[in-house]
Amino acid sequence: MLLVLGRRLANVIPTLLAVVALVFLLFSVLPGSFISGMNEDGRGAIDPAVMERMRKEMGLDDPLPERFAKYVISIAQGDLGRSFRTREPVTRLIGVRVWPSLKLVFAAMSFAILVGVTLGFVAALRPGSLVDTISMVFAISGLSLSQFWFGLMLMYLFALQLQWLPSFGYGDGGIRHLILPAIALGVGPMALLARTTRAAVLDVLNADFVRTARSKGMSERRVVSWHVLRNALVLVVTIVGLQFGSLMGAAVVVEKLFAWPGVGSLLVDSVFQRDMPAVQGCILMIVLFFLAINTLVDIAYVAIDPRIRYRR
Amino acid sequence: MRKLMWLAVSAAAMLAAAAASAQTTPRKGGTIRMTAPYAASFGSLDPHATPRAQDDIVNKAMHRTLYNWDTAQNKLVLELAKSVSVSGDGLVYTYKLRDDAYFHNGRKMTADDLIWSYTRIMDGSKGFPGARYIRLIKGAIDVEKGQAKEISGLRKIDDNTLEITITDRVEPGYYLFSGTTAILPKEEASKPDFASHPVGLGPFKFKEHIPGSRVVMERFDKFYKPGKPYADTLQVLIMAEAAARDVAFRNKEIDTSILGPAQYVAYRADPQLSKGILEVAEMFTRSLQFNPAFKPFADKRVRQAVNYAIDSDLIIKRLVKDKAYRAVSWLPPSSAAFDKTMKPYAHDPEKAKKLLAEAGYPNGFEFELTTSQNESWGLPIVEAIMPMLAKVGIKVKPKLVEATVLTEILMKGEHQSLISSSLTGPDSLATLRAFYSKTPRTAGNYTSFNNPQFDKLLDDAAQEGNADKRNDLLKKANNLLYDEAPVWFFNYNKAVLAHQPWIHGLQANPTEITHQYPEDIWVDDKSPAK
Amino acid sequence: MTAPLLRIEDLRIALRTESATYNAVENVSFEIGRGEAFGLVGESGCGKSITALSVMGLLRRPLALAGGKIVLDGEEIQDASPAEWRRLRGKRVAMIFQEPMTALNPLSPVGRQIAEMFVLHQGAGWSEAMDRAEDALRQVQVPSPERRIKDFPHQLSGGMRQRVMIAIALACGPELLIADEPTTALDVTVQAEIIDLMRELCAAKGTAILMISHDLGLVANMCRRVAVMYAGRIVEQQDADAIFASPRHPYTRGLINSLPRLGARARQGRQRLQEISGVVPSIAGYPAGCRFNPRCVAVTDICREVSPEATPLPADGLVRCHHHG
Amino acid sequence: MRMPRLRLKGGTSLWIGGTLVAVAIAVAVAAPLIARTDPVMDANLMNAEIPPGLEFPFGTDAQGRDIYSRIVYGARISLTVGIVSQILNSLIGVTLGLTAGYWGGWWDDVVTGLTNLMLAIPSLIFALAIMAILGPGLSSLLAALGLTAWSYSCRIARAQVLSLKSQGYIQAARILGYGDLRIMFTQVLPNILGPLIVIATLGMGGAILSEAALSFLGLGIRPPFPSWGSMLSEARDQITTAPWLSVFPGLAIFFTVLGLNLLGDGLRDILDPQSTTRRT
Repeated sequence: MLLVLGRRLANVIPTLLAVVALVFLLFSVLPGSFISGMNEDGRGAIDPAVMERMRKEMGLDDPLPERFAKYVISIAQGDLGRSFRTREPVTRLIGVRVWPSLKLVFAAMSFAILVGVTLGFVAALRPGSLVDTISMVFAISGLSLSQFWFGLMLMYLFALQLQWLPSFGYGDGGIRHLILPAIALGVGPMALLARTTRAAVLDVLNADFVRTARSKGMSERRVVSWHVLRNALVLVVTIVGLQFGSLMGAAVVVEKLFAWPGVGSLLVDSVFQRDMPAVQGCILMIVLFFLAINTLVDIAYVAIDPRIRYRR
Repeated sequence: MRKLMWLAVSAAAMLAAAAASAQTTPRKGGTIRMTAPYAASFGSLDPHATPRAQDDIVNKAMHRTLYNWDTAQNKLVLELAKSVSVSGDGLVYTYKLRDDAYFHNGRKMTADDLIWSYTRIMDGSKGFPGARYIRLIKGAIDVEKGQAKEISGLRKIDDNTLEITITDRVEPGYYLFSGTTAILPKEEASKPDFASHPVGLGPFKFKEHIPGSRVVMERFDKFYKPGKPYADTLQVLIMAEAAARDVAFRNKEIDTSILGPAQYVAYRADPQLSKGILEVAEMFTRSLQFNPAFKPFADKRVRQAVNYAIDSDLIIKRLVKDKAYRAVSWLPPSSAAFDKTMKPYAHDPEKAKKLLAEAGYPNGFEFELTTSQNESWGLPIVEAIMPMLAKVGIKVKPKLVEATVLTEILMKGEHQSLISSSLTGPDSLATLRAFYSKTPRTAGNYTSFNNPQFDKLLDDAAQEGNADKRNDLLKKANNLLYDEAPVWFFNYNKAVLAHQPWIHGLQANPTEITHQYPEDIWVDDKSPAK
Repeated sequence: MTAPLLRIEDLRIALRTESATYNAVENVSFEIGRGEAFGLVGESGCGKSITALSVMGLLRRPLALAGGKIVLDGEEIQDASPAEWRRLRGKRVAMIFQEPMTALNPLSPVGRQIAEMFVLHQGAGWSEAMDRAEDALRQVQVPSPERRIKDFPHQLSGGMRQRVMIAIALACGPELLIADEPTTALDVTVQAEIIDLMRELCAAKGTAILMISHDLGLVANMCRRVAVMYAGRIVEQQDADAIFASPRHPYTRGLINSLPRLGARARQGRQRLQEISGVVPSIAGYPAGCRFNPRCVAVTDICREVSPEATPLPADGLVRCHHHG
Repeated sequence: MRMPRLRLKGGTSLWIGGTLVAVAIAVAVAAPLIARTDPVMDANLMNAEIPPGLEFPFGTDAQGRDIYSRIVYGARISLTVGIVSQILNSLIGVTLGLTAGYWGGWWDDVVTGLTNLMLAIPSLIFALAIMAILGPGLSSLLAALGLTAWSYSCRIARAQVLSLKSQGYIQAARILGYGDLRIMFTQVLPNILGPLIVIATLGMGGAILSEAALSFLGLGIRPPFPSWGSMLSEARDQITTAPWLSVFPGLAIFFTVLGLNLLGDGLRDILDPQSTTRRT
């Protein structure tokens, strides 16, 4: 297990470095700047002299390599710089967003796993049946939906028409506010998981060892619980991991729509206001989350699949 | 006869007001739930650090400035001072400060706090946006440049008396009512985490900020206006997505909501929702700014032709859904320098064609129009004018950019034309400086306007001490702009705030409708919020 | 002769697709006595495996039993309910598959996979079952079984895995063991060991064997009687000795000729082994008449038109050929 | 056991998906013939927001333009976005994957690192950054969606090369005197064409949805040419007052993406039968 972690870390660090470099370069060529953006609604009309000084203060006029070197050095010390906009340390700015983000991502993933895996299983156990067809139509429709559109529909149905749930916001951090955004975010992974699970279970059901299990005189239920479940899980875990890892980044749209105070909405806001330190911090956070989840998935593999320990 | 009518009207108004007040006396307690619609987060709760309208929604509740905009009288009033006297040359102002204003930490406000706050804003190493206002005070620039520690134009006479010396003969209220010039307590504001625990003079004190979600504030009991604020709690909820805000408002989760054109129509048509609509002509002028560096636009006739060719009224009526007032010239009607006798450009494609032909473009020309996605002054408007201009032979190539980039483009001047929204009040003189030839492009003269006659009018106005005479000069300047047509005068914004029936005391603030003085707002017991 | 342990009578297995139904296996009949080893031989794709699966009740869509009888110990089981099948499988009829790697669950220790048998059929608790699994491993001559029961299939060699399969199959002392190409995937040296092991254990327990293989030599070596299948039908059935001595069907002759024989090379010089030309036809493309006719060296007109009936041979044998003489 | 090819589920999805996609393509190709008006210039504010009826089958939008015609022309843009971005992704992915697997060494490390990088940064955020840099517009959109989702085809191409390498094919081809490029294109490429087509088909649906998401975030296509995503995004505020503004582009997106997904599934059954679980 330590070996897995070690190998993972060896992979993570160059990836992180590359992300830092890439994001830094990408956003350094972005047109517009935080300062000119302050005037976007025509209210600010900042004095040119002040703008000049702010540029200097924010180091926007330094040569690119110098800025990059400074940035990397400060990151290495755990300092992500200060937000242009709030003048707060970016670590704190992001810090308060992480928990809501994690909540949303975990809730969405729980929904996706619960519904998706169940649907996939039910469908695979009766391939070709009505249940199968309905589940898969459901799943493929889920993959064909525009996220913000679906979110709006949820809002209209469950908040406005049925009045079951609040339509937006974080509330007191309770579960009621979490449900709709989690579903909107989770529907894509749910659909994917339903399809993957179905395929995985079908795959396993056709495997030789399942035939062996049947030839032992096992009931179908036992065949599934003793032999199919775990094997299918190995395949499902891969997709869960990939989906899970990228969910924090994918939450951008949902967070914006539902005014959810996560990293994604901070990122979009920061991009549009050209708050570069915050943008870089958010992307770093999202990438870190992706890598962390993938490491966890790798560890989970070791726990589930004995072959991994000896392979590679 | 006229007077009589006026009497009748005012009597009716008074009756209505009386009826309204008789119906309800302000209830103490309850929760006000306002929305912040302009971004997905607040920039900073340190009012000095941010010029954004979004942040001022909260800052108006927690902080106070020397002056305020009185919506009822539609003019500047003293807020933190009880009286002011002005020297004969109009440059020295002596303020008698309030002796009943307390910060949320319990300390009483004194003249030192104003001096400290203004000095902080001028700290050159911080680049606070409010510096452009404080720079009016004599000696402020020296502090900004690091040549002095104190602003020489600020003098404390006693704890409750402050003398301010300014550099130009202008009304300092226009400068010192801006939210970025709020008065802060030194002992709190110099803490590094002030922005997370803001302390001010306002009617509500900070309780909680969930970044990206909301700010919650509580009633400040030692607020200087007796009996105010009414509500126990003030929540400002971030809701940038109009469609989501619509649902939340209909679902009674928020008490106020800003409306776009589409929703304005829907709310007006709804028998229930239509009762809770607050409208105001905001001091924003939406216009298409011509860049004379692009050859056709150097010709006044071409610029006029565009104004004639576009059926602005139709766009306002059908596309903007009457959520705007037709622009006549640059200054909005609420401005004292607005000439009420002026008529806007008529929709006259024939005349436009004629002007184009005279200018040497009988077959029209093509130009690039830079625009943002804004629903009221961006892409949809551009899409609407495209076919109209096509009818007189002008081909429009739209170029979509983010709102953030607009200003930068304007400053660089590499565009051919650009559609945007500009704050055009309340200080008419400052507003018209956007067309003053000595104003650099980077400071707001985005049309590179250069007209000696106009410059002269503005110079005279700046020297004129008498308000009425000054307004006359500004009126002339504004009318001159109309004829020169440096822009396509599109509209003045009509800001629309939808509110729930249980919320009362909202103000129709023409500088920004979301900026409410929350001490005047109260909710009755029908509010679903606790 | 006492009643046979297993009697297959006119077995027909259908392959149903959306557009048509084909008979993958038809007119198959044979009997296996108690403790007897019976061989079923043919190239891959001739239907021998699905015949075996039908005896286990393990045919899966699109394959299904379409006719005939399967009689186990005097009892017709072809229409048994799923629950009845479950009581038969593993307990009375067990099966070993070709590929021991994939036939074992990769994520489950082999001990547990054996122990399942005791839990399923003998109501044992897991710890008792694990002890007995260890014994079972010892019986199939796996060294240090106490350690091996915790191993996962991928940690075992191919031969070991097949021993595990045998241990599973014989765990509950079945009356019939179906071995579907049990040694095909193994090294030649291991093959003999496995065959010997099977033979020994079955002899000790009195278990009958249905041995399925493409290798006529192997089958003849192990079984008293042998049936040769081609394209879904039994084309010849004889005693093992007789089939080698006097194969009656051209296909059988072809199979025999394609076998390498000890010393044959010395006698025949560098002559190549004979092969049967062509391939087994697909189910949808069974030719009219004798199904072997396109590949037959002795084909005549009648072969292309009339399907040959079974001609009885001595000792319960039969041949299905127009020219069996 | 050799069996006749079975016609099971895959057939139905292929058929339905194919039909939906074919309709979308036909509409795009024939847009000038079947559109009733010009999608941009035929605006008449007097006709703004007319509900669907005889005169305007899908109603008109806020500008008074015929929504039907805009959807018809929008098919061109949405499909272009889908197709071109996926061609770009496939080209990049295949080139990198083939060369990385073929040459190995440091180049392989670089490509593998890049692939990991692309996987780690969510593609929507990557696309957002590119859109912000290049500014809204069709070509930016193609770049944003075409440069950010190639890791999948890259992996497949690389894996295929490695597997052929281990089987000695490439060695053999080299001995026969084939050049590197020739080997890549004649030996390797045909083997991965199937999975690639499947991925590209499914990716097209993803690209159309991403376009809608980017429009929602304010970084979509250059106006005023209609894309379904921008139409949907613009109409979202009027969902209660003028639902037809969003219903029709919404349906167009849904059915086209559904069609692409179904088609991809069906193609997978034919072209890529081994991988039942492989899915972007």
